[in-house]
Order: sequence, then structure tokens, then C-alpha cells
Amino acid sequence: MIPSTGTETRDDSSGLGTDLVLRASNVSVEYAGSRPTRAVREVSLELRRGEVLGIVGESGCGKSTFAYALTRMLRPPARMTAGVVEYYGRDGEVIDLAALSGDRLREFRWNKISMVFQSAMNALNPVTGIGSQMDDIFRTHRPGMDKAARRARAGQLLEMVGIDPRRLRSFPHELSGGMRQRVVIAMALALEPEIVVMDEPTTALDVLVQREILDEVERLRAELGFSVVFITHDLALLLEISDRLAVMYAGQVVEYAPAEQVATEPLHPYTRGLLRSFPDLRGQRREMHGIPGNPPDLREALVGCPFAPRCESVFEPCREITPPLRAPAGGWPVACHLHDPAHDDYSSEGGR
Amino acid sequence: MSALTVTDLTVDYRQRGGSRFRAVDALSFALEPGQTLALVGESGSGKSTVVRTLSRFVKPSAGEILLRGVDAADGVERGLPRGRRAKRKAYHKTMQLVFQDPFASLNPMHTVAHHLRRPLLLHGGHRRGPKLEAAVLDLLRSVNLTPAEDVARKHPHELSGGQRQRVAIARALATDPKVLLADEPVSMLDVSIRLEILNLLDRLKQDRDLALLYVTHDLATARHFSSQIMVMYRGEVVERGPSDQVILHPAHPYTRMLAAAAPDPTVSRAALAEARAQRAALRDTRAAEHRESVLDQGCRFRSRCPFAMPVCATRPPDLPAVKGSVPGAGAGGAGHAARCWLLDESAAAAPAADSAD
Amino acid sequence: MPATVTTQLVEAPAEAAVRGSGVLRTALRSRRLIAGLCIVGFFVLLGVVGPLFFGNPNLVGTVQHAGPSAAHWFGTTDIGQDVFAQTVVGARATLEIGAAAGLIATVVSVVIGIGGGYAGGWVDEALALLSNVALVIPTLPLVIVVAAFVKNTGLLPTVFVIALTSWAASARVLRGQTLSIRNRDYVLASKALGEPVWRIVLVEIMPNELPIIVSQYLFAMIFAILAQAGLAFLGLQSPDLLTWGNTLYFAQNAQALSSGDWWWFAPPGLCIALLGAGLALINFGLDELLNPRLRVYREPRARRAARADGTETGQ
Amino acid sequence: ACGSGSGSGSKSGSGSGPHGLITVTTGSTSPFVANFNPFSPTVQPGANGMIYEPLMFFNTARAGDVQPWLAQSYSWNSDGTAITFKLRSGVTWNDGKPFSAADVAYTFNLDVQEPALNTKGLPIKNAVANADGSVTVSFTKPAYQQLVYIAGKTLILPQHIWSGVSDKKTFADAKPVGTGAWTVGKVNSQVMELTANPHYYMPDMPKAKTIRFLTFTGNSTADQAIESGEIDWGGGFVPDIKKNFLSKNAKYAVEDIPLSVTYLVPNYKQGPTADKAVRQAISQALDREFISQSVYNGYAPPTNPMDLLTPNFNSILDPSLADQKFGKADPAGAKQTLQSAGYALGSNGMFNDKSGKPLEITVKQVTGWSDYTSVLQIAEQELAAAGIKLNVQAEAYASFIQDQNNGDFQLLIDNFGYTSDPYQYYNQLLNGSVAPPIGQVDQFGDYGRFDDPQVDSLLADVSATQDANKQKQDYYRIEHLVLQDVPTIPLFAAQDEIEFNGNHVKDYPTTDNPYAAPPIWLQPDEGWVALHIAPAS
Amino acid sequence: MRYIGRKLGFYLVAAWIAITLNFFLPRLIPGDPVAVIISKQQQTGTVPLGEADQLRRLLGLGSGSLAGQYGQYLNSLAHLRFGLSITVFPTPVIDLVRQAVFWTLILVGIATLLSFALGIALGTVTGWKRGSRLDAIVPATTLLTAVPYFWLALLLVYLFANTWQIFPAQGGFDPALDVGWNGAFISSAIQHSLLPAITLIVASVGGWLLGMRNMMVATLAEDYVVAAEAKGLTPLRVMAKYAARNAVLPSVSGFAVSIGFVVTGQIVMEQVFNYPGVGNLLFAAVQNQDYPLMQGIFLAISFAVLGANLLVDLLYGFIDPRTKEA
Ligand SMILES: Nc1ncnc2c1ncn2[C@@H]1O[C@H](COP(=O)(O)OP(=O)(O)OP(=O)(O)O)[C@@H](O)[C@H]1O
Ligand SMILES: Nc1ncnc2c1ncn2[C@@H]1O[C@H](COP(=O)(O)OP(=O)(O)OP(=O)(O)O)[C@@H](O)[C@H]1O
Ligand SMILES: [Mg+2]
Ligand SMILES: [Mg+2]
Repeated sequence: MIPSTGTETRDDSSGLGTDLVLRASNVSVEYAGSRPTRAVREVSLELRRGEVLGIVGESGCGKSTFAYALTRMLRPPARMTAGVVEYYGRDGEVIDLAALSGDRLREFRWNKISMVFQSAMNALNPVTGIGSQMDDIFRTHRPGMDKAARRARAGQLLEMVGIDPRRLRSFPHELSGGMRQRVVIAMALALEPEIVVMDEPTTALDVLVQREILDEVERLRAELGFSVVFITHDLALLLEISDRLAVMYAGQVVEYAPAEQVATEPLHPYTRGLLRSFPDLRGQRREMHGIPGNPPDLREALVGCPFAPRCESVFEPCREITPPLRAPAGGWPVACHLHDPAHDDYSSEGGR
Repeated sequence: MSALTVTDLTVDYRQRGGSRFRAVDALSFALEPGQTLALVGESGSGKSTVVRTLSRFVKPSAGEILLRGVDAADGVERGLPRGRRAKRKAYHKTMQLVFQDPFASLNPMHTVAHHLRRPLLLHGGHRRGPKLEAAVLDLLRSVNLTPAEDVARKHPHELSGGQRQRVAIARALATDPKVLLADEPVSMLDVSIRLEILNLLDRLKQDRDLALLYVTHDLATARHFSSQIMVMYRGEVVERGPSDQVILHPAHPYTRMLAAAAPDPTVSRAALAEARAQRAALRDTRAAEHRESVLDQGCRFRSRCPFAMPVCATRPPDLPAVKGSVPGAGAGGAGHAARCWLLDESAAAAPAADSAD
Repeated sequence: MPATVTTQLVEAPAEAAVRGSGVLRTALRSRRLIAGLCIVGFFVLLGVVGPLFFGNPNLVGTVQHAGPSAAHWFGTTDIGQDVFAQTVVGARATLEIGAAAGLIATVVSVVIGIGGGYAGGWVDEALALLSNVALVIPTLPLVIVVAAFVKNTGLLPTVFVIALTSWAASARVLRGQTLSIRNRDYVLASKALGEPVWRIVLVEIMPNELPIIVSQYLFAMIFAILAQAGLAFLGLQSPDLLTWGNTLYFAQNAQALSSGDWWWFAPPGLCIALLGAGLALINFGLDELLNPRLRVYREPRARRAARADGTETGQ
Repeated sequence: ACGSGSGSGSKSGSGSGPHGLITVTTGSTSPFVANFNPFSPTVQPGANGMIYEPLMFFNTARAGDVQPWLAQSYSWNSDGTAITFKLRSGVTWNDGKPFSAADVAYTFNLDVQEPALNTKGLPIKNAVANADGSVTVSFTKPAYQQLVYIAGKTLILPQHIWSGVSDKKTFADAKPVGTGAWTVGKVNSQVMELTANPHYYMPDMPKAKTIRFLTFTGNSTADQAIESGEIDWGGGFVPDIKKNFLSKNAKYAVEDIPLSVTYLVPNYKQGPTADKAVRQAISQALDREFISQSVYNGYAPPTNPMDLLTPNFNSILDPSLADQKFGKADPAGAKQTLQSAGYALGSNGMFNDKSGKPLEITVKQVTGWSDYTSVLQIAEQELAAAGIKLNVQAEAYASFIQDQNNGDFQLLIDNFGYTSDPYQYYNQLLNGSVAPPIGQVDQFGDYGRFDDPQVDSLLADVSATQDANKQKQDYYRIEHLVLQDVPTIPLFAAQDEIEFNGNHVKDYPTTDNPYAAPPIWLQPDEGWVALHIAPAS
Repeated sequence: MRYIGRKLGFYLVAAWIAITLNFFLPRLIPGDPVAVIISKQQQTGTVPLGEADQLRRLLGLGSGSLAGQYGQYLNSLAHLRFGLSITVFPTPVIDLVRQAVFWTLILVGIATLLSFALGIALGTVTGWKRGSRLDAIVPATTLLTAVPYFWLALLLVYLFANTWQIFPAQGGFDPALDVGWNGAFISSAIQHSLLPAITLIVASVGGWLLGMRNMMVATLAEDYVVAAEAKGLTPLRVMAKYAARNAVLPSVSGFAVSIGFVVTGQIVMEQVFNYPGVGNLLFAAVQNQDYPLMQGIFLAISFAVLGANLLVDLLYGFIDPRTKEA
């Protein structure tokens, strides 16, 4: 059932397979239209308990779409055309998310997986107080709680993210961007879910606020032990906070590795390009270039490696054969012909 | 002669209820041709207000703006009514700006060519015709938008963010300005496109001898693409100096915080964890939210400052007064200055551990 | 008419006013747009060429109160006029009133709404006040005053009076839009280029509000036609004006419906309704075209069936 | 389908006939309010003739038919400067107080004391109650011709109530104390009910116990009620009346006694109609019979070229003119009239005036008077056949009246009449010595500013005498002059059809027995009819 | 508070302009009430010479210049005196208006509210279930909205009142009954109001529905709605509290605007149904050049509209907390 890339990934997961909490296999998502956008293409990833899984990639490469697929939040025109997303409970139960519907789906949501949306600022209803919005969560999922208990819990949550509980009565527009972001994070943690998907939770904030929020997330994760899927295009940031890292390009995962290793020896030329795109705050001043060219149009059918047109080490097979996500010996999965033993002769000169 | 000299620029916003809010307080600086000055600071510190005031969208309440030696106010307000628009035009021919959001700065109803034709017609002395079209294409090529013919025909929604920002830059260049104000020109862009745009600006600056004001809150790019950095906090400049000096040897506690907060992939995990623990400890010592503290006579940063001390309740000395070495921050370069009591030898020598309140 | 008020308050995102080669294709796929265009096109044709075929549609005859027949397709009136002729010829004046009054109302609302919104300051305050007051003035006496000034309740005064009383709500909507657009970066950029004000308003701001303006125009047209019919019904329209509203008025006065002359009563009302529906359909179609959010995505049937409990969020 | 059973009577559960409820409508569009102040210029249904009463009844439907009401008789002094009324005895006000000559004198003296109340502009000097119970009213000048207003339209008020009213103009007379056959029942915006006065002085009157007035927003709504049988006595234009009303129930009846004449009023002083030939040609070109049949179901018969309201004024009709009638449309004759007057037919078949411009005449009408619209649409075609171009212009009522009063028109369509007095009729229609010049306001009647010294002096003659024979001779001469001058273009007797629901009422005035004018909106005839009309059992 | 103060100031100016217009508008209509009265009297008999001048005195018309009259008018307004009607002469305008407003409020007010509520509810549901079969309601209701109102009314009267006799054809209540708060009268009033109310609702619900539906669709794409769904909230709560609550905002201000149309726009309706409301009274007043009555009604309408707008403006601060700031 599970396609080869998925299997390989799991084999590679150094004995932590039993600790799985979420597994996406071969997920593809399409936006309907006269020319459908294939925004996510056969992506397979797994998330372990307590882990921070970073997803990085250029704007528009399908990160958010994939996050929505993970949480079953896709709505028309988006449609999951293939793949399975499975949740592995603590008690060993396995739930296929696609099979959930109605009340069971609602129950599952937020209890098991919660999400911090990209542009979390807009994830709050502007016309109701934040207290009432937090209240809604408890009312729906914890019908046994009485009013006082709900209030107390909401206050507690706010305090946890460093906001005065008296702010419960405030409206979203009365809070600063950073505060709103923290409210949204507090909400995501309200039910102590096992998985929190964070879609660029700090992109719009300035560095100080961003740092505060990251610290907060880190602290809470240590306390509560949930797993995080952290999405951003800021690779520098991700290297700092994530345990493992998936690099996406044009709807596909092109590299999937432990964070520290990516920082030191990235395999995929795209990852390398990304890493080079960050000016170093304290390092030597040097001539720097981003990755030249533009990402491909996801409405087109892609032949060969999607990164080939922009790749500095492009060689023959890249233009015809789509490289599969496959781990070279002793390495981690990467979708690049350079690291395919079949093309060894080229990889030595193309790599660094 | 400086391309732009700003002296004691002060901007007040009128707020609901009639009170005034001082967004920029007695700001002075100069832009030199062929140089980039970076203006950094957290959100809401007044960076955009500076740009808006220089672009004449906002009226300053005090201060002088000299554009190539000519008083901006003189050029317009005191001029004859008949020449008003002409003077305004002259001002804008010399000074152009690039906005933060490339998705908002181009009119969705018009083609790229339209956006570039207008400034050429208004300022370039062009007439409609093939020459104009050629000039448009030249502009597109100068910002690496090729094939120019194709791009010119497109509507903004057909372009990527980076491409749009290039169009916006091309539009600003069309008037052949001497001063370019770039208000967070890359913050909405993808990391790799960011670099492309910044490199482009850098090259144009050199080619055209532009004086560039680069507004950002990204310290790393500020350091790499500018010669000078000015750090703003709550409407006033708290530190300025050559960019390497300011970033590598920040003098003001605020700048230090900023620098420490920037993600740095080269730092090891252990170091990160330790820094995090430090911050957590620090944070616990302050109340949850101090951001809304009142402005009074004292240092504006003191409620967040880890080194706040009693003297901070009085206003720190003005910038030019502090020159030379910066205690505790290593070497100081020429023109590096910060506005903090810590740097004043006459003030209390030991940094206070507790915050002022 | 609440219809005009609320639908215009729906803000069509201006950026969505996407143009290009794909638009025509999308347009042709919108069934509503096509249906609306066909209906309105039919009536416009009727209005243009119809009157050429009939001399004087008010010609009285000796065949009175007659039902539909080969000689009189829609029957005859109480004094033997041919209802079909009146309906066909009436299309012209009806459409003229609708188009002209809608146009004037739209122009006024554009000038006042966009002008005020852009100018800001006291000009804006004054114009906003003006539109609020205009919303308050009772229409009927205004009709009579205007009609009395021009001494005739013919086409022009009707057009003016309807236009005068129907611009205010649209102006309010446009003002709101303009307030939000005038501080967008691209407008500021134009200002920074030293563009003259008129150009900023006409070239940079107005095109972005075009979808709203078009929709307002279409609704203003419906409103004008209905308003004219209402005025006619109250006996406030010149009888020598031949519109569907007037035909309806005469039918009602002769108690056409209760005395069984349904063929006299039905056509004008149905024509108005049909034309109105046609205009409304065009509006929907345009809305969907310009505002992708309103577009309905239909899955191919087979796929839908296959994914009965598919991945879209449970609603 | 709408049978006799369905009506307000059955709904109220009390039954209309036996219990004496008559439902009526005056066609008034204003809401009812409990205010019966008789000085109100806007006639309140009921106040005039049903609650307050005049001294004598002048039958509008039959000139010369004068009946005693509160007064039994009257007599003039020799020069017409004083009139003495002999009053009825045994009359009480509906609050139980006796009615006396003092009340009558008080009423007439009010006009002297408070000139604002003298709305009829009567030249009253004073009024005294005589010792014998009669009342003498004296005038500052001969007042023969004001008799209708003095005896027939002045409502007698109770002194004991009204002397205590400080501002009589604005007094809200909610519980009127009158001598009339009716007292006020309930009043609300839709309904006004008058109840029979049990102590009324005329024996066996009134016949019904309650009269219920309903108000409607217009013809259509009123007609709907009339056609469904809800209204027992109503007056409104019902289109296609034979089919819409008469055919619906065997006992539905329509009474149509001509009370006024519908004219095209030409401008006598300016414009194309100042030329007699044009007026004549228009008159010749019209087919009044066709109009009457098409628009009014034949209920508005063509009238006579003398402008005379017949049969009401048959008593003064010159017998030699008795068979003067309008014929069929005569376009050829009309053309000839114009051609012999110097007008030339243009190439398009239409006449040009003497200066060579097309002969175009604009006729004004009131917007929303749809029967006139139909009439004019037909006229337009009939005139076109005679080479005359007619433009129809509709104006709001108020504008129309203004133009009419100012003489600002070429032609207008209007009706005139509703009087029991032929002198009032001809005087207001034709007296050029009273009509002001064009541009000044004329609120009298001769809107076209017809002006013939001969007619004026004949009218003066009539007013100066009480001798009926002498008056007749004058009237005859006037009729001949009218025939010759064509001061107006009479069309047809105005359609004054009144609908009765015979299932509920009987003894209403008919063409055969016009004891009063049947229209319910015509006061005080309405009050006279209300006394006589009886619920059908 | 400043916000409220500013708003109040704005409405005061608007009210003053409206009052002034109310004064001049009727006077701009050519002709004068006396001429109308005389002409009406001529419809029932000859009128003696000189009556016109007498009437003018009786009615207290035409004293002083227009400016003087305007001063008098403002003065009497300040003392809450609205004058006497000319149509039904010495009746105070206020009595007539009060009577009519009652009926209008009952019928038009309730029907408008119902139509609004129904339109919003249907709009919410069709927007929520966009693309489903329910969406077919939308074009259907627009067709109804484009039908001339009175045409529909007459058709319904013909069918429901004349042919099938389900509802009474006209009037506000059964004339046999006494007006008062008793069961028989109230049920009769309700019976009489059903047909006009249904007509009104049928003809106007489409506008609200469409506006609400489109706003709903736009709102559904907002992040906070998606977020609410992600939270696993019940669909009802997401629909009501997150989507509809925000989508309804423009309709609410539209509703305030439509209050004016409620009164003047229903003249036709009241004509068709012979309903004793404000529209009818206004029509009668206009036709009779009854200045005082017209002014009284205009005043009532103006204040109703301004009041409704003010109310919505002030309420808006609560419905939409963001307005207080901006
Ligand atoms: N509603 C939509 N309709 C059609 N295409 C869409 C839609 N939303 C997104 N896409 C396309 O899907 C692709 C992936 O979008 P997605 O939002 O997942 O990217 P992302 O990686 O999250 O980007 P960013 O970093 O900018 O958030 C893009 O190419 C985008 O153009
Ligand atoms: N039109 C305005 N009226 C009142 N206050 C304003 C206005 N514009 C900005 N401000 C305030 O002035 C201060 C400075 O704003 P400014 O936009 O210049 O900050 P910034 O440094 O550019 O922030 P960012 O990084 O978020 O763009 C802020 O506190 C802001 O709230
Ligand atoms: Mg995204
Ligand atoms: Mg800014």
C-alpha cells in the first residue's frame, strides 16, 4: 500500500517507528481550475512524539497546502487527490483521517491536532472577544466544564503565553500583533493536543517578538510534550528549533533530514541554495546570491527534476528523470540524482 | 553635498480624543550619494513614518528637510501657488520610494508598461511613441526583468512577488531620482528573492550614485547592504554608526537585544538552549507586558532594559554627545554613537540588575 | 429597495478584477451571465427595432376587450388598443428610463462617493452629509416638485427625479471603498510620482471600483424601471409616455385583472420582471467572474460520488 | 360570483337590511377623524346635511325643486335685501335642547362678527329672530342669486354650544350637536359610523339605523368593494361598469343623472383656439357617441351644443333648440370649416395655421385621471383625421389648477356643474365681466376667459329679477349666443354614475324619481337621500 | 464619547437640513392649497366669488414672507406644534400622523423586519451551503425582487382575496369592529395584514438574501472561519458565531438605510391594499397640497430614518467593536 519512498523513510527512522504520531503517505493535493494546480505532489512524512518537524521551502511551494491536508482542512477548490494521513494514538489505535467525518471528525480536531494558521492575526474573529473564542473550544470539546472552570482555564492559558488574563475580555484589534499571535498559540494548546501544526507563526513579526514566541513554544513543548510541525521559509530559524527538517520544492519533499546535519552538510542543491541565501549576522561580509530563477508553475506537468532549471549542478538525467526521494547509504532521504549511486560519476563533481 | 539632510525631524500624529502621538522625535541624519543608510527598529518604532514624511505624505510638525540643499518646505509651501505642483513634481523627481508590499504597490488594473510609462511621461520628458516604449523596456532590463517585451504586457497578478518588487523599483528609478527610500522592500518576499532584490538595489545604487535609505528590521541584511545603520526605538534614534560596528559591537541594550534575537544558524544547539534559559530568567523578572508603558522624561527603553538604573528616569544624553568608546561593548568606530546612560562615564558606573519599576 | 442597498455593500475585491484572455472563456462558461445577456439583449433589440414595426400603438379600435388572437397577439385594451404593440413599443421608453436614470444615478454616486472619499476633510464630510440627507428626503414630493418645474411628467423629468433619489446609497458604498483604496500603496506611489489628482482618481482608483460601479449601475437600472412603474401606478406619469409601467397603470385603472383582461395586465409586469431578472443575472455572472471567491466549484459527478466522505471539511 | 350575501353586513353578524345598516363610501381618500366642524372648507362627509342642516333643500338634480328643511318657507322683501324664514317647530338639538330662531340668527350673525367664517362671502348685514319664531336676514345689497348659499348651504349651529367656543375655525367638533337625523357613532381612520337620531323631527325618518362610511385609497380599491357588494351606496367611476358591476347581481343598480358637463375648455384670448373656426372644427371632428361608449359604457351621453346641463335645466331650454344635438364625427366638415377660415392643409395631411406653421393644439389634463386620458387619446385620433394635431399634456393636479386659473393653456379638459341654479351655472361659465385677464388668478369658472358683453348684460338682467318668465327669455338668448360663439367644446354629460346595492337598500333617487341628486359625495343632497333611503329587508 | 458626540453633531446637522428641506419642498410645488380646495368644491357645486380669500384667512395661510414663515415653522417645531391639516381641516397634523404611523409600524415595520430576518437567515444558509441545491433559491428570489411590487400585490389580491377568498382584499381591519386592544380586533387586523405582509416579504426578501449570501461566501473564506472549523466547533456555531456574525454587518447598516424606503416606498403597497398607513396619508397630503400634513409626515420619516441610522451607528460600536477605533 505504502509507496516506496514512504517505506524507505520509515526504515530509516532509527528505531523510533513505534513512537509515530502522524504519518502522511503519498499525499497529493490539487486546486481545481481550468488548469488545476498540483500544489502538493506525493509527499510522505512522519511525525514522532515530542518532535519538532520543520518544513521549509520557498513561498508557494505547497507548505500551507500540505499543512491543511495534514489537518484535513482542505476546502474547495483544494482537493486531496491521493494519499493517506494516519494518526497513531497512544493506545495503539490508528485512525485514517480521511475516514473521519461528522462528529467524529469534530471531536478529533483540536483534541488531537491543532493548528496555528499562517497569518494567525486573521485567525481570530474580529467581532467577538478572545475570551469567548477560547470559551467556544471548551464548550464544544469539554461539555462537562462549567463556566467558571472554562474561564479559569482560559486565563491560565493566556498566562502561559505571557498575557495578562484580564485580556480575556479584549477584542482582537485591541491586542498587538505579537499578542494576537500568542493568543492563537494559547488556543492551539487549549486541549493539550498531541500535534500542533504551526504555519509560519512568526513571519509577520519583528525579531524580538518572534524570539519571544519561539521561546514560548519551546518551553511549552518541553512542558507539555506535544509534537510540532513547524512551517516557514526562514531556514535559519528552522535549523535552530526543529529536530528534523523537510525541504519542499514545487510541491515535493526534496530533502528530509535531521536539522543539525542539514545545517552542516546539506545534500540537495536547493537546500544549499537556501542556506546561502541568508546573510550571516556576524560572519564575514561576502558576495551573496539567492537562487536564481523562479520556481516552476505548479499548473504545468513537471518533467525531470523540478529544480533542474535553477540548479547549479544540473546534469543530463535531471531534465528527463524525476529523482525519487531516496536515502543514499548512511545518509538521509534526498531527491537528487547527485546522490543517486546510479549517477555517481557526476555527483562527485557536482557536489561540493 | 549630501543628497538629503534631515535635521530635528519631528512628526506627531493626531489621535482620537485630540491628543497627539509623537511618532518621530527630533531625528537628524544625512544620506550620501552612493551610500546606503539602514534604518532598523522594531515594529511601530516610526521607521515608516520617517519615510512617509520624507515622501511628503505626512506633514512634519518640526524639523528641516534639505533635498540636495533645497528646503523641501520652501520648495512647496512657501512657493507661489501657481508653481506648487511643479515644485512638488521637482521634489518627487529627485526622491522616489519603494514600498514594503509588492502586492499592494502596483495597481491591479494596469499593465507593467503603464506603471513605467507614467513616471517617464511625467518626469523623463518623454512623449508617447516608440521611444517611450523603448525606455520602458530599458527600465525593465535594468532590473533584470527579461524578456522585457513579455513582462511589459503583463498585469501585476501575473507576476511573482519578486518580479513585482522589481517593477516597483523600476518605477522608482524611472524618474532618475537621486534619493531612493526603500521601506522594508523585501520583508514580504521569500528568502532567496530577498537577496536578489537587495543585490539589485545595491548595484543600482552604485551605478546611479543613488543615496539609499534602507528601512528594515532585519539586522543581517542591514549589516550586509549598508554602510551605516541607525537604530530607532519609539520614535528616536538610540544608536547609529558604521554597520559592522553597530551589529558586531552594539552599544545600546536595545540593539544588543535585537542582535541577540536574530536567528543564527551557526550557533550550536547548546548555546541556543543556554541563551533561551537566560532570556527566560530575564523575562520572569519583568511583568508580563510593559510595552504599553507611558512616555515620560526618562529613557524610553528602561521598562524593558535589563540594565535599567535610577538615572534612566532622566533623559539620556543626545546622540552626538556620545562618541568614542563604548564601555562593555568593545571597540567603537568613528561616528558610532548610542543614546544610553550606560555609555556616559559620569552616570552610575555599575549596570543595575533590576529594572526601574 | 433593500435589494440595491445590500448587494452593493458586498465588496468585490478590486484586485480580483482580473483581465486577460481567460476571462472571456470563463465568462462564456457562466450560465447566469449568458442567460442574463440573452434576456437583456432581447429586450434591447425589442426596444431598438420594435417601434419601427408599429405606428401609433395607442391607436384605438372598435375591437375592445378582446383576448389574444392572430390579429392581436396580446389582445386589446378597453378602447381597442393593441396590447402587443404597446408592449413592444413600451420597451424602448422603459429601457431608456432605466438606462439613463441608472447612468445618471451612477455618475452622481461616483462623483460624490469617490470624489468625497478621495478628497477627505470637510469636502468629504459635506458630501457624506449630503448623501445621508438624500437618503432621508421622501421621494414622492420630490417627484412632484421636479415634475412641476418642468411642467411635464415626460421622459426627462422622470429620469432625473429617479436618478436624483437613488444615488445616495451607492455613493456611500463607493465612498467606503475609496477610503480604503486611497491609502493603498499604489495610489501613494502615483502621488509620489506627482500625478495630478484627476488622474489618480480616474485612472488609479476608479478602475478598481469598476466591478462595484457596474453592479450598481445594473441595480440602479432595475430600480429605475421599478420606480417608474411605481410612479405610473400612482398616476404621476404622463400618459403619453409609453412604458410598461404606464401600460400597467392603464390596465389597473380599467381593472383589467378582475374583469378578466389578464392579457392586458400580465405582459408589462412580466416583461419588467424578466428584464430585471436578466439584469440581475448579468450582475451575478459578473460577480462570479470578478470575484473568484463567489465562484462555485463543482466536482465532476463521478468523482463526487466516489468520494462521498471525501476530504473537504465536514459541513 | 360575488353574491349579495357577501358584504359588510354579514361579516358584522348583525345583518344589513333588517338592522338598518347601510354601508357607503364617498370616494374620499383622507382618513376619517372625529371632527365635524362645519366651517372646515374640506367637506367632512356627514357634517353637511346629516348632522348639521340648512334651512331649505335645493334639489341639485332638478332645478326649481326646493323643499323645506329646518325652515318651512321663505320670503324676500321687495328689493331682495332681506329674507325672512319661517321655521319648523318641534325641532330639538340632539343634546335635547330646543332649536329656535335665536340659533338661526346666531348662525348668520357669526358671518358678520367673524368675517373669516363667512366663507361664502354673503353680504349679510344682520339677522334677527322675530317674535313669531321666524328669522329675518338682511343684506347690504340685493341677494336673490345667493339664495342657494343662504338657505341651502348655510348650516345652522346651536348657539348654546358655539357661543362658548373661542376659536371657531379650529374647534375640533368631535361630538357635534346638530339638528340632523344622525349622531356620531364610532370614528377611526378607516370607518365612520353615523347612528340615527331617535328624536328626529321628520316623521318616520331616517329609515336606516346606521350609516357606515368607508374610506378608500382610490378608485380601484373602492371599486373592488363596490363590485363585491360590500358597499350599498357608492359613487365611483367603475370601468366597464356593465360587466364589472351590473352583471354581477340582478339587484345591483346604477343611477346616472347628469349633474355636470365635461368640456374641452378652449382659451378664448390667445393661441389657436382664440379662433372660433378652430373651436368649431374641433367640435365637429369629435365623435362623442363613440367616446361615451368606449370609455364610459354609454353612461356619459353626448350633451348639447348650448352647453346646457340637461335634463336638470330643461325648464330654461329654448324649445326651438330642443333638438340641437351633436352628430357623428365629421372630419370633412371640420376641414371645410378650417379651410374656409383660411387654414391650409399641409402635404402631410395636417393643417397649417395662417402663418404657415403646423396647427398644433396642446390639451392639458390632470395626471392620473385615466378616463380623460382615454378620451383624449380618442380625440387625438379623431382630430388627426380632420388634420388637426392634438398634443396631450398631463400635469399634477395642483399644477393643472394653477394653469387653469391663470388661463395658461390652449385647451383643457374639465367638467362643470353640480348646481341647482341655472344662473349660477351660466354666470360662472360665461361671465366675462367677472373673469380676470389672463395671467391673473381666476377661481370662478370662466377659465377660457370667454368674453361677450351681450352675454354679460343678459346675465346681469337675470340676476336683477325674480320674474321667472323674464329670466327665461334671457336664458334663451344666451343659449343662442353660445351656439354661435362656441365658448366651450362640450363633450358629454359628466359621468356621475352612482352604484346602489339593491339587496341592501331601496328608495334611492332614480332618473324617474330624482327627489335629490344621488351622489353620496354631493352635499347636502346626500343628507336628503340619507333621510329617504331605506334598508331593503 | 467623542465618537458619540461627533455622530450626534453630524445627525443634528442632517436633521436641520432635512427639516429645512421639508419646509421648502412642499412650497416649491406650484399651486396652492386654496385653489385645490376650491377646485374640489367645484366638483360638488358652484363656488361663490370671494370664497378663495375667505379660505385663505380661515386656514391662516400666506402670512408674511417665506423667510418669516420658515422662522415661524422652526419656532412651532421647537414647541412641538405641528399645525393643523388642511385636508381634514382643523385636525391637528400630529393626530393624523400618529394614527397612520401606528398602522405603518404594525404592518410595514413588522413585515420589513421579517423580510430582513428571513433574508438574513436564508442568505446565511445558502451562503453556507453554496453550490448545493439550495442555491437555486437565489435566482428565484431575485426574479421576485424584480417584479413590480404592485403588480405582484394585485395578482395576489386577485388570487387570494377575490378568487379564493382566503384573505380579506383590503383595509387594515374589519370595519364592523371597534378599534381597541381586544381579541376580535387584533385577529382581524392580523388577518388583514397577512396578504400585504406576504407580498412585501416576497418582494423584498431577495435583496437581503442575496447581499447576505454573498457576504457569507466572502466571509467563509476568512481565516477565522477556517480556524473555527479546525477547532472542531459545531457547524452551527461556526456558521452563526463566526461566519454570519461578521457577514451580517453590511446588511445591518443597509437595513437602517432602508427604513426610509420602508415608509415612502410602501405608498404603492398601501394604495393597493387600502391600508391606513403613512404612505397613504402622504399621498393624500401631496395631492391636496396639504403643507402642514406633508411637513409633519416628512418630519416623521426623516426622524425615523435619521434615528434608525443613529441607532445603528451607535449600536455598530457593539456589533463591530472595531468601529470605535477607526
Ligand atoms: N485557492 C487557491 N486556488 C488556486 N491555487 C492556489 C490556491 N491557494 C494556493 N494555491 C497555489 O498552490 C500553491 C501552494 O500554495 P501554498 O499556500 O500551499 O504555498 P506555501 O508554501 O504555503 O507558500 P507561502 O510560503 O507563501 O505561504 C501555490 O502555487 C499557489 O499558487
Ligand atoms: N496615521 C497614523 N495615525 C496615528 N498614529 C500612527 C499613524 N501611522 C502610524 N502611527 C503610529 O506611529 C507609530 C510609528 O509607526 P510606523 O508605521 O512609522 O512604524 P514602523 O516602524 O514603520 O513599523 P513597522 O515595522 O510595523 O512597519 C506607531 O506606533 C503607529 O501606531
Ligand atoms: Mg503558506
Ligand atoms: Mg513600516
